[in-house]
Amino acid sequence: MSGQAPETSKPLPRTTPDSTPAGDLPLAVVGQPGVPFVEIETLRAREFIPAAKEALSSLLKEQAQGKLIRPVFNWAGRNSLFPLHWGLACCAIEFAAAFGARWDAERFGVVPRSSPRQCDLLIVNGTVTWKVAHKLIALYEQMPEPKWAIAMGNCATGGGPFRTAYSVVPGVDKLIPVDVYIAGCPPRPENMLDGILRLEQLIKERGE
Amino acid sequence: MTEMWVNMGPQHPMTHGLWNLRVRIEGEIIKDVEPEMGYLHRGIEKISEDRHYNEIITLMDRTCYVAGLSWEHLFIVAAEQALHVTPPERAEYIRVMSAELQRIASHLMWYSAFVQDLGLMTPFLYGMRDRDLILDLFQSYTGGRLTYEYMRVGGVRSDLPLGFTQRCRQVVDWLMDRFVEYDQLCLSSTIFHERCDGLGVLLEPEAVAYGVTGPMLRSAGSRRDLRKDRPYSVYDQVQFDVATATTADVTGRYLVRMEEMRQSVRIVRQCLDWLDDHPGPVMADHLPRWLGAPYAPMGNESYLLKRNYPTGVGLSMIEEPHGEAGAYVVNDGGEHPYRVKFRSPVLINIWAAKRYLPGYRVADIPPIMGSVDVCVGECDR
Amino acid sequence: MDQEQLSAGLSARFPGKILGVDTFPGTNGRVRFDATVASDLFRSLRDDFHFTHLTMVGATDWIDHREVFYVLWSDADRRYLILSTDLPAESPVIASAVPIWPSANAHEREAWDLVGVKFEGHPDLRRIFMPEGYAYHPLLRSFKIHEPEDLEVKVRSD
Amino acid sequence: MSNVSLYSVAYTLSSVLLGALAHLFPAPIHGWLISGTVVTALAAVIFAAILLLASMLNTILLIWYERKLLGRFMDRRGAMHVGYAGLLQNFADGLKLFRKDTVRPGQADPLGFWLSPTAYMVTSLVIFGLLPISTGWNGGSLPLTLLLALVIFSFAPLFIFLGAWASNNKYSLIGGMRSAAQMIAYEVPILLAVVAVVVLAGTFDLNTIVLEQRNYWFWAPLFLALIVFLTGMLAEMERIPFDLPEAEAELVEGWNTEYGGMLFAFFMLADYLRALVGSILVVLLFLGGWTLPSYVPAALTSFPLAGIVWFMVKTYLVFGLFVWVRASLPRIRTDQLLRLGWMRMVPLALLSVLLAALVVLSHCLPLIGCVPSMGG
Amino acid sequence: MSATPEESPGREEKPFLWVTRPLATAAKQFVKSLWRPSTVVYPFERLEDPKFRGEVAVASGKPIGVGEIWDNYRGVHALNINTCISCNLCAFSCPDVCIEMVTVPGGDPKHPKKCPQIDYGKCSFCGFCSDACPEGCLSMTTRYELSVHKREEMVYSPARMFEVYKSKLPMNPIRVERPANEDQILLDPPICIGCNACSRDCPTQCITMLDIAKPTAKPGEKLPKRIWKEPVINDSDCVRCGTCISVCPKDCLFWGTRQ
Repeated sequence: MSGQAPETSKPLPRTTPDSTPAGDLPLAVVGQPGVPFVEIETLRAREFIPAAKEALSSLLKEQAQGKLIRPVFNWAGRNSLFPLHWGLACCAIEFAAAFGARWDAERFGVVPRSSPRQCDLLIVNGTVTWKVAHKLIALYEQMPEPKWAIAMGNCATGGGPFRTAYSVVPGVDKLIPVDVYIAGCPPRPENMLDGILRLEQLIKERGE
Repeated sequence: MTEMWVNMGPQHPMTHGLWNLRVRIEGEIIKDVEPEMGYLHRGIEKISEDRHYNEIITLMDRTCYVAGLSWEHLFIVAAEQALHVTPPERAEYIRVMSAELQRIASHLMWYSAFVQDLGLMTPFLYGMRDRDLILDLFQSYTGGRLTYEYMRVGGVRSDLPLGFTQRCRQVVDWLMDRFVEYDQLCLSSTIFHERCDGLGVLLEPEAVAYGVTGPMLRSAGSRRDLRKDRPYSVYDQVQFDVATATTADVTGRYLVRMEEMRQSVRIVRQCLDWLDDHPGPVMADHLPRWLGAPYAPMGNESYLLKRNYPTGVGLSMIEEPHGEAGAYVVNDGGEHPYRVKFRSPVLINIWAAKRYLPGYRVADIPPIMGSVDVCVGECDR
Repeated sequence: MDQEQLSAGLSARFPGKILGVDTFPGTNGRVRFDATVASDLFRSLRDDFHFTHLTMVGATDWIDHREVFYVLWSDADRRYLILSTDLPAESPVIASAVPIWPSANAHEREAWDLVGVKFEGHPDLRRIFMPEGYAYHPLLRSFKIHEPEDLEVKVRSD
Repeated sequence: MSNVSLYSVAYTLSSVLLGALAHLFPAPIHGWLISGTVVTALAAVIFAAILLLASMLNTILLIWYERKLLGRFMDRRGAMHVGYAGLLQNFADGLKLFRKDTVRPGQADPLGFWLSPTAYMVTSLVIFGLLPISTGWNGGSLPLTLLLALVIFSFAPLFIFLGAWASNNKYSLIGGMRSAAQMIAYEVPILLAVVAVVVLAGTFDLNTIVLEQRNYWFWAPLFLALIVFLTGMLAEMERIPFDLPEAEAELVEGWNTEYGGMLFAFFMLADYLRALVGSILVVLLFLGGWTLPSYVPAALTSFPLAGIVWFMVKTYLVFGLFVWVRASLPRIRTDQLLRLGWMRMVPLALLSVLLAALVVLSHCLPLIGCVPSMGG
Repeated sequence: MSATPEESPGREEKPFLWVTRPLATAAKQFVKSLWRPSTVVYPFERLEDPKFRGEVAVASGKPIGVGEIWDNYRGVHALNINTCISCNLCAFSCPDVCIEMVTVPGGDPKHPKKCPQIDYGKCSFCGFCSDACPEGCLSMTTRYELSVHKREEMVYSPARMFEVYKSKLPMNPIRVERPANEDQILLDPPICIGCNACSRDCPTQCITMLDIAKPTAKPGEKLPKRIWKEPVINDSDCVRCGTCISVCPKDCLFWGTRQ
């Protein structure tokens, strides 16, 4: 089901210090004050990124090898970025405002879709807590290749004002690969549009 | 048809934020719901214990990101009570005006989200467009669009800029016309009534028992409004009516919020008139050195020991756009508050979903939850 | 009903269990009571004194003891009332207010989650904000917040 | 009115192509290549290709049109930076979706998952081939074209349900079930409204129905039927206010939640193709097809391909009506749609059938007994 | 018991197809926005452009102005390195601890000149630093575009903020209100050993060490070991940065009000 983290059935290796509460507590328990209680290993980010790269490169080899075709697909890809319709926190309000009448992000072909299957851009617009980190990664994995991620606002970039809190992921780049960071707390809608334009520039430069 | 549990959230267009509504459905009928919160728990109460009073204000804007100034007001009232500080009257008027403008902005945000839940696409953009005008006003005197950092213990950051009152009057006049348009798009449409009448009914005794407050309670006929019942700041100086409805359903909540926006415009106009006539200071005469965050929050150990500042406990309950918000600030005489506890109206209003959701259809969840006006930031804190 | 009447009425009903009624600006006072009579006191406040709304339940960790406070609202008086009681830090247990005011449900779960106060008789005392199985009560003073630079986060290999 | 028909264009192209090709080959093959059978076969292929191209281009143009129009209703601009005024935006979207990975969820049923978008797309295309756009500009002109088109039109919920069930997602399943359930709400009123038209025209052949409107367009006597047909078409196309199967607010993306990449593009294109077909049907049945009223100056109707031009203008205007409705009305619930269909639209449609009969009778009153000769 | 959907008080039968009013309202807006919707075509037009600075025009069909309010926006900081006095106030007042004082060329070896370096990945744009700056050298401009490819590019060094300053963007003109009677730095004379640390480190050089009379020792009493000087603070020059308090080895300086 969309929006649901996959069930982690098998126990995964723990990498926590000795002060872990003993016994067979559930997976989420490991950790002590200051140490995240969700292990990144369980999130499969490690295996995921090389696999994704491989898939992407093979895709490009097969489909868009010609010098004529690749720029066309590149043009198409960068001009039609569908972000995931997902509001996390404060930045989501500015994210919504950017789709409002005054800024109208649809001018650039940016149309939010609710299902991750139809998206190619994950805009992390707000504070990511350890409780939602699983779901974030699951959503990112559910998006088909090629895909990009934008960390919008300071909470997504590095935890923001809440980075000292016990429940907040200090930067979403610990969980997923991020292409563009947007500073601001929250960023103005113009700033967000600027980030999207910068991502388009980046895609153009990379020639993906 | 067998029963099944459906997870609506944390990524779901209905939730407008990070929370999860587990729904047990049989066919299209809701049998049971289980709200799950905490996906946006950012430990604001814990961080506050490590910050100066004025620095907590930056957190308040982010606690409720659609009603930042209301939450600043909430905290400031409690902190001033705990710290025994009295602000000048002009600052109080500015605060009330800001809070009422913020109420309009928050209700416009609610309107946008709510009509989107109904499938109405156009008013969403109208609501966001008109809300931007209020945010422009905020930007003109606070410097921020969404996070204002405007109120301070003992006053406000700066006085209003020249010509502000004139501009503000223009904007609220224009908004009054827009409210008519909103009603035309919603109330005049039969489909709106078909979708909203008689949905999510929560009658008054139950609403009281479940702790539901704000427009949800007033839509059930209760006249409970803290601005009238227990006036804080200068709410006893301004005239306004409490908006109520009798239907206790989604339409009733819509009507209450629309009327509240009109009443807020009324309050804003009174405040603007007062502010025009009464120039004066907007910051208290004297504050303890360590209270002002911009003013070098410094001191060494022996200074802290030497200082003998009175302790106190502050409790403030204010009528926030979503309901009754509360702050409980314990001042143990230190530079940081010893404990800050907030009451979020949204948490309780969502909690009561166990009462008002079962029996309706899956298609009714978005309008009902939309009429609750969810702001997860303040719910999870 | 003003503060004196309330104080007198409560003291008459619960002799020796009301430890004091402090004045608190803007409210009917702050009643300090003995936690052993919590359930009866709540019932009496709701039925005899018409405090129909329970607005807030919270807890404070004072290291040597934990304080639980309740904020009540009376529609008749249009005033708040603060209840406060001290629990020992070793076993912070108090009777739940859910049977009297259903709205206490979420508040008490929050107090259990963040401060670790147990409410006996609560129908569903689980964590509300932190994930189930989290080992700490973060709002205790002994739980120190950290700088994120200290975090041992396994960054992806890329 | 020009005499060029779609088939004659295809046939000419085919014979020219084959004639040029035949010169490269020796006599026996040369003779076979320019024989009637081969030319006809290639003409059919070219014919289909032209239809496909035209329908796809029109669909993409329709999406652009809707985006721009919706933008204006919402006080904003819509797509404008990709190509002139955003005209290339939908091509970019399509190419991007073509390049994207097509993911099938692990527990989805492969056959249903792949089949349903394809079948959805193909059925929509088939109807497009059946509809006349101007005199001679249609694929097949059968005596019962209208019925056939409506039958194929109503296949879609089955494929939606198939795809929704196959993708093994609760939201999809609910969306698919809603799609199947709401079908019974709108099919009956639509058919009754069509019956009113048929009574007036006396035929099921779309060409003839258009020609029967030479004196007056059918919307004038059959205004009620037009309303019923428009409402039913909105439900048939699953557009707001009847887009319950993909109700975004409660079911994430409805039945296409699990579809991404090219399959999603198929669904999207077929959706708009169906919208185009629906608008065309409205124009054909009620708005006089490619004809213009007789008081219109002849200069407006005499230029080449004038029929097609006016036809497209009418179609886009009708679609603009759908967009207008989408911009201003909220979504309704399944049970309300059923109530609307059976309690309001069916009586209205029956009334309009009665009206149509009365109109026919009023024509025939002077000469009783000539009713059978009214039909074309 | 909560009422069931059927018996709710607000339910009444209404004609179903009555949808003309919303259709008319949408059409009205359509006609209004045909000529000019209220969209700002962002990369080509900006809200801070002069043409949007006129009246507050709010309807579509007119330019969407935000009035003369733009300059108050809190964006990227501009730093005038030349007037910075290294008082640390900005770093102290930052609630998010995103300001680090880094050494810049221009100071003498004993007192290196330190200017703020801001990490915009942490900054919450609250404006506390520019409010606190006593010299007005750190202020916030209206620049808001801050998207980068790499996290490290978000750290703005003093030199980079000086470039922002030199680009002459509109500065934040808000006058921040301070309490009329601010606390001053007071001295607890018996503890002072006259070590000169405060005077040495004072960024505004407003502390002078003045001789004081040396008391005569009574028989049997040992005089405390101190240099017989005492700091005297010139209140009009003092920026109340508290550097002296933090360097004082004996904690004899403190905040207070002079009676």
